[in-house]
Amino acid sequence: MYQLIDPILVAVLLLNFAALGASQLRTVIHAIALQGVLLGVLVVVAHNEFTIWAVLMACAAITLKGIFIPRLLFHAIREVSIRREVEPIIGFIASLLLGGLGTALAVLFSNTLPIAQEHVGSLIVPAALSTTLTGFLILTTRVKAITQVVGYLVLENGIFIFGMLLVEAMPFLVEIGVLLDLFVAIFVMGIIINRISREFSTVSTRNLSSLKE
Amino acid sequence: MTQLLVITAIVLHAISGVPGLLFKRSADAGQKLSVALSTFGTVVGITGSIASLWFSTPKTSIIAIDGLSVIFLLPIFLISTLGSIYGLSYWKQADHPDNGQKLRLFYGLVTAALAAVTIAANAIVFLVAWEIMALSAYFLITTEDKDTAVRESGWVYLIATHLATLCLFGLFALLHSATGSFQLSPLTAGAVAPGVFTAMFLLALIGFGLKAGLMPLHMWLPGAHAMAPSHVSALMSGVLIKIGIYGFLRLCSLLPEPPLWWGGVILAVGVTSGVLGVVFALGQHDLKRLLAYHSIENIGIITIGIGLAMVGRTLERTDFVLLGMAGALLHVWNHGLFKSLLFLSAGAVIHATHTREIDQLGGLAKSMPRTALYFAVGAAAICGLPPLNGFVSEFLIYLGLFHSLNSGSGMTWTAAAFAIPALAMIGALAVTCFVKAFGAVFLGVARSEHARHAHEAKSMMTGPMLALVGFCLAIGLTPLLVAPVLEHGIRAWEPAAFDSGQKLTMLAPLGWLTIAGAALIVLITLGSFVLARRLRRCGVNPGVTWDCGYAAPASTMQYTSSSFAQMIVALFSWVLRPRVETPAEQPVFANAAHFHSHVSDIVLDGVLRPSFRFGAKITSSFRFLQAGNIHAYLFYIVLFLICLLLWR
Amino acid sequence: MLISQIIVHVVLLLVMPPLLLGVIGKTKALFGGRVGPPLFQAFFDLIKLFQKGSVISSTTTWVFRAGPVVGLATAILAGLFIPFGGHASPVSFSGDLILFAYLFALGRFFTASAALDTGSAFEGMGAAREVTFSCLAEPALFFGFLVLAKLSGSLSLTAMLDGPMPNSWGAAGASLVLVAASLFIVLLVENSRIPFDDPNTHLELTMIHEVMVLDHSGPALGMILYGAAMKLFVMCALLLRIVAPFDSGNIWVDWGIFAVGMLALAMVIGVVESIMARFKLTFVPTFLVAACLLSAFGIILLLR
Amino acid sequence: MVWLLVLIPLLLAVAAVLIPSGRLRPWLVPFGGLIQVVLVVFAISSENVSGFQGWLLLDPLGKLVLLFISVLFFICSLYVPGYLSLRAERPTRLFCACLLSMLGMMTLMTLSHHLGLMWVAMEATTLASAPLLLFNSSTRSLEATWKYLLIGSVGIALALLGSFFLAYASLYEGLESTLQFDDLIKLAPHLSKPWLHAAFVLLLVGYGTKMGLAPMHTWKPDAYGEAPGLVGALLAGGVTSCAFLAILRFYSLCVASGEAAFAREIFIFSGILSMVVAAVFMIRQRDFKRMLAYSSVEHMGILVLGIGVGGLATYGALLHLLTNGLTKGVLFLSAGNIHRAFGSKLTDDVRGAIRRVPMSGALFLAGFLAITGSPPFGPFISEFTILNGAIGSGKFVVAALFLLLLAIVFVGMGSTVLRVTQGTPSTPATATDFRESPRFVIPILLFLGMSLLLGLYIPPQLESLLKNAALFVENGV
Repeated sequence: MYQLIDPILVAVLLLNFAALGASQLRTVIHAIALQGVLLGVLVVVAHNEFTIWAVLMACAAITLKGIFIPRLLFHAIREVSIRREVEPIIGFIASLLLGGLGTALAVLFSNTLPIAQEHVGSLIVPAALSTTLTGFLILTTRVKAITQVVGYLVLENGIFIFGMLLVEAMPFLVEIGVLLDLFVAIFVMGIIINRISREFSTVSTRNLSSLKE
Repeated sequence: MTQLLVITAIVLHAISGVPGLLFKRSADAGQKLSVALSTFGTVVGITGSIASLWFSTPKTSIIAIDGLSVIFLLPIFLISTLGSIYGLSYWKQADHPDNGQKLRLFYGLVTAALAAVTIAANAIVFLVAWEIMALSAYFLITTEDKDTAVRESGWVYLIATHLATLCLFGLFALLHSATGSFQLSPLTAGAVAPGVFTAMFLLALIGFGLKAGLMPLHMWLPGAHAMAPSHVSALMSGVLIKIGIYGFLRLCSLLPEPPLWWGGVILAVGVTSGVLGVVFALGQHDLKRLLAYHSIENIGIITIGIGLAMVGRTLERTDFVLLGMAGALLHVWNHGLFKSLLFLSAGAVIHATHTREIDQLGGLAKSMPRTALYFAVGAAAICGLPPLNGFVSEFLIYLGLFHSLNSGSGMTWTAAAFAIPALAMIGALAVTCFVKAFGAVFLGVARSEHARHAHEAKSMMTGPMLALVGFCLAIGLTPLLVAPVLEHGIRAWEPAAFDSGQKLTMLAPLGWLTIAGAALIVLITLGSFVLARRLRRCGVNPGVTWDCGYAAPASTMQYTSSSFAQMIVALFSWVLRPRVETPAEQPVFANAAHFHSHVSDIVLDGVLRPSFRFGAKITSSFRFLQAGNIHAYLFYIVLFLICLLLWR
Repeated sequence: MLISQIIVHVVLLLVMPPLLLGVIGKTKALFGGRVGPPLFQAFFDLIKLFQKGSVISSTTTWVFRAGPVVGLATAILAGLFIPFGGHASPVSFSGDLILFAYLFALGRFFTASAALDTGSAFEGMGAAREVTFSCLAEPALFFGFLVLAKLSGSLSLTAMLDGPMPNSWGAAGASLVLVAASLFIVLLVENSRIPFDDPNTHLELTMIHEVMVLDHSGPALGMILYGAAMKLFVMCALLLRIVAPFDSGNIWVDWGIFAVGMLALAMVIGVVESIMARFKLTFVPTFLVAACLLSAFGIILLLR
Repeated sequence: MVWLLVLIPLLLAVAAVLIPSGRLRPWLVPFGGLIQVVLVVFAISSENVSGFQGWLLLDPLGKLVLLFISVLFFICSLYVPGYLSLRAERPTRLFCACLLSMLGMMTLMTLSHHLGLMWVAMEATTLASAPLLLFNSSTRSLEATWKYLLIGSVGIALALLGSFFLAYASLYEGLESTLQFDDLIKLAPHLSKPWLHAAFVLLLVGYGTKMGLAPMHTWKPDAYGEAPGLVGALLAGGVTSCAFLAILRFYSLCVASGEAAFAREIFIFSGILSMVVAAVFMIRQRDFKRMLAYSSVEHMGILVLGIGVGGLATYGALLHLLTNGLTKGVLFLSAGNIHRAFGSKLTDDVRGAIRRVPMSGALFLAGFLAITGSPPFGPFISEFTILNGAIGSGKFVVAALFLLLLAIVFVGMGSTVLRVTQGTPSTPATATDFRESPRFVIPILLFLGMSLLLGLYIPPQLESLLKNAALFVENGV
């Protein structure tokens, strides 16, 4: 089952590009939801055996990343009638190129890090790093608050992937705690987006720059 | 026991302003109580300080009183109390309900802290006392903080004093690294690299020099002295800036084997301060600013003495050390006495006329005869004229410098060769400046309504001045009496100074000064007697001043202080950079014309303000980094992360 | 030191100064082809002034009267520190040269203040000039003292000027020439002689010293004149000892040499006054700076 | 028993939500604060406080920070009832509950010896403080909260990645992969260096974001500027201390693994950088609350600089943690009072605060003097100790830079503070009828008093606490 990890990770990477290149908000959220589901699967695969905790964890991850958060985001879009376009600061092509560059860098950097015997050749580290970078790219180049939440989510996904290396190290309690925190964070962000849209009647962060020097 | 007395005095001074807070803002009772506390504290403190000269007490790790401390303790207590008595009438609580309480609170604190600095035996106590002193002084300067100019001056002071404190941080940290403790105890040569000693010396020179107001670190001094209430100016100029000298002396005494160039640097700084201080004073037409620049000058003179003593330490010439230090220490006292006297009398003038502009005054000797007399004594003393105290200390420094002529070392006597004429020039310039100040303020005819309606100061104000006059005369006429105390101070600074068996009284003919002074007084009395007799015998006709036949001399025809100083200002225009408004070419029938020259401070207004403005402009240009754009913020994080990941 | 010597010193100090003024006047008259006033004219003036009534401006205070008194008193006291000829001065101690210089400063302080006390523009102008020029004259004087102290290795005027002077000419003649020149300039400036000042002009605007005393009259003016003459005398005595350090060995011959020398110096001043025109006022500082440089150069020569 | 320390504040938070009385609710906060202080004092004096198989452990460093946080919280909490009575129009339920849960989470932070748990606690602190920032419910506070939340979350995400890296560093060497701090310390000499370096950098950036080190400080001026003064004091004193505590733990890990030099270099670099950035933005700062935020950035820089210098300076930095936090309490609370009185926090509008609100104005001024290192206040001793450490260890350039930056900061901060406090009181259009009653002043006085006390005298118990903590940081045990 261990050999399933790499195909899943390739899919995750492709979804990164999808999230970067899509112009429709809806598409982006779908991509992220799919990525979340894949990560849930990854948990089981990485554990290499069907323990009850592993399944529980996978379920939690899938529910949260694949279902709950995307629903929340969709809800937000509907609720505050966000326009459907992504509104990038730099163009989609440029985003994609930067994403490619980031992935390359991630691979290069992960090559400089020594890898344990059992993980040599595995895509986990490069995938984790490049997903993290993709998250940062989305965070820094997308105007809408909601896309920034998406970026944060991608960032977290990258870290989640890295966590797969440490399945033994990470007690489930902590993992659950991490997921819970993520959830609450997104939830609070959602609330704030909601209020922002009420106050500013837009959720573009362009309006959120009155606090400055 | 003596330590206990001094500490009691410090505590009494520290709390002297507190009772005032409990009384009503319009009541004078608190003020009287505070003066009583302060007076009592001073009596106790002076007793304790003098006693500690004869009954030596063991040093503790916190406080230590030695001869050097006593030299500085005495004027601190004395002048503070005289000032607070003066304040009874000058800054009456009832007249200043808004800030009288604050003033007295910090006045007591600053006195206590000053005294505490001089007896601190370790760096931490020193720093704490130092900063309480510095901050209290800030609040004293900004007593009238509603006034923008006052706030401005206070701010400049605060920056300067904080820079000084930071220098002291560095200094004491170096001391700590050299000795492993914070005790202010002498270092041994070779304990650390020579570079560390040099760094300590330079930090001390800058840190303490900032407080003392050495040119070019004097930028805070004129404004602060001008803006503070006069008795505060007296305290600041009289003793507060001397604490910088104290600190510098104390530190120098700890550093072993000073290289010759240290002394040279100190001498050069002293000469610069002395000459430029008085030159700048000449350009002023604010009475208190003028006096403030004279403080810079006198600090310069003191520093010349210290420089000589340092050279003496290097060359192991006890005569330089004795004469230089004696001159410097005595000048610390003397300047404290006559400068407070001058500030107090200037305060009386301001109190009576409500202006500090010299060119608005004039003729006050008629309406304020006592104040005028006291000012004249102070002026003569500050110019170093015999038979007053200023002469004695300058005499000692001159003598020391002349001694360095036969030192054999070419370097040092070159130092003397430029310091002696410089000192002479300082003296002559001071005479010029004080003739100008005394003449323009007290002599001639009133130049404005302010001056015309002046009245003599109350006895609470003239009393302290009279006391100071007495001290000036006493030291000037009987310098032998103070020599033992000075020797104690020198012994604390450099114990080796007496190794060769030389004594101050052997090197300096102080007794002759008494005789000469007495002779001078006799001659003057005799002359006055003769003149008075002749005048009575031959008759005196009152008349108007003869103005080449001009029919109606007016007060505006008098020479103003600007005009008086014009030639000197022109001579020194290369450093003063005066802004002169000369009258334009006039037609045959001349219109009203106007001559005015203004000398701004070259360091503050010429260098510091522009560079601060420039710095602020540079920093403002970085504001775009924080423009409210969250994307940029996140980008900084990534960037920083990548930088650190690539660190090694 | 003999009491008799002190008495001679004091008598000379008190009596001789007005005579110098007479000699100067006579010399100038000779040059001008006139007979000129008698040699003792200054004495007559003084006596007359001390008997005249005075007009004192109502704007003045005690300072106005203190000026002449202090001016005279300081000059007399200063005269006691300076050795006349080869004789020790009555009062002499280490560092008396400092007191000597500062006594004149004290006098200046009060005469200038007295001038300001009248409230007259002219007198203010004079006072300003007087004190301003002294700012440059003082360093020059002290530069001179430095050279003398270095050469003699001592710090009292008597010891500096008395014994070693002849030897010093051999050792450092060049320096002494420079110092003498410098002191001569200082002397002319401080005593308001041509070419720096003209006591006899009728134009107040151009004067220095004389304009300060415009308002003084009667005994007060007499004191001022006397004091000024004494100052001239004392400074001449200083200069004389430097340029003519002759000792005959006999005390009384030395007094004679001194008196003759002083008269000769007065004649020199008279000659200078006769053959030179008055400089523009603005040149005075330049000359004083030059005087400083001359004696400073004297020191540099010693540095070798 | 150790879990009580965390649980009681949380239970009280729940109580705050449930309690119906709006009058009683604010008093729950000081009540909770008091209980916490008592418990903490008790816990500190006990020998061995641990629980959950070493997941929770009160080590010397934790003792110090925990004591500090509980005292800070208690004094701040005294301000709460008065403050909330002023803001009667705002709902207090969430405010009180969040305050108390923040206390619980901060306590958890100091106790946790498990990297994951620590991370959870840190993030929870962020989340609990977000509603506090939003208390004013203006568009500006909304914006501030958004930035605080997003930047904080991103930063903390990096910290999580760093924690994973650290765990991997042990896994790679064939050791048991663990996130438990004590195990990591034991394994430290064997950890993989490249992973350790990368982990350290990520953790520094991550927790540094919460701490507010430049250039991750960008949320600070916005958040502190818009938050109530009380919340500002808690954030600047409490949350930052927690983040610093985390960084210290990773530092001692570096020390244990023999990589101290690397960590110190980075500490010194980022410390100086923070001070520079703070100095640059403090000059001509027109908003006095934002100015305080930059001052906080500066002092965070000083803290890491002190650790970077090491030796004596480590002690200094730990002391500075206390002194800075207490003095920040003075500044934020008094700034809050001034803000309330004038209805503005811009120097253009606010003048003469000493005459308008005498105590708050004077305390603000005193706080400024204290925070800039004027003797005899506490920050003087701590900054001076750091300087001593720098000079004692021969880092003269660092010492010189440190002094220079302190000077610049003083000038920048002073001109703003003096403009606010001195002169004739202005009456901007926004001025309120705020009256300065004892309940708004006593907490500030307490803060100032403690700051002053630490400058003059450090109690021997605290001294030994500090010494042990410094030893712990330097040695990891």
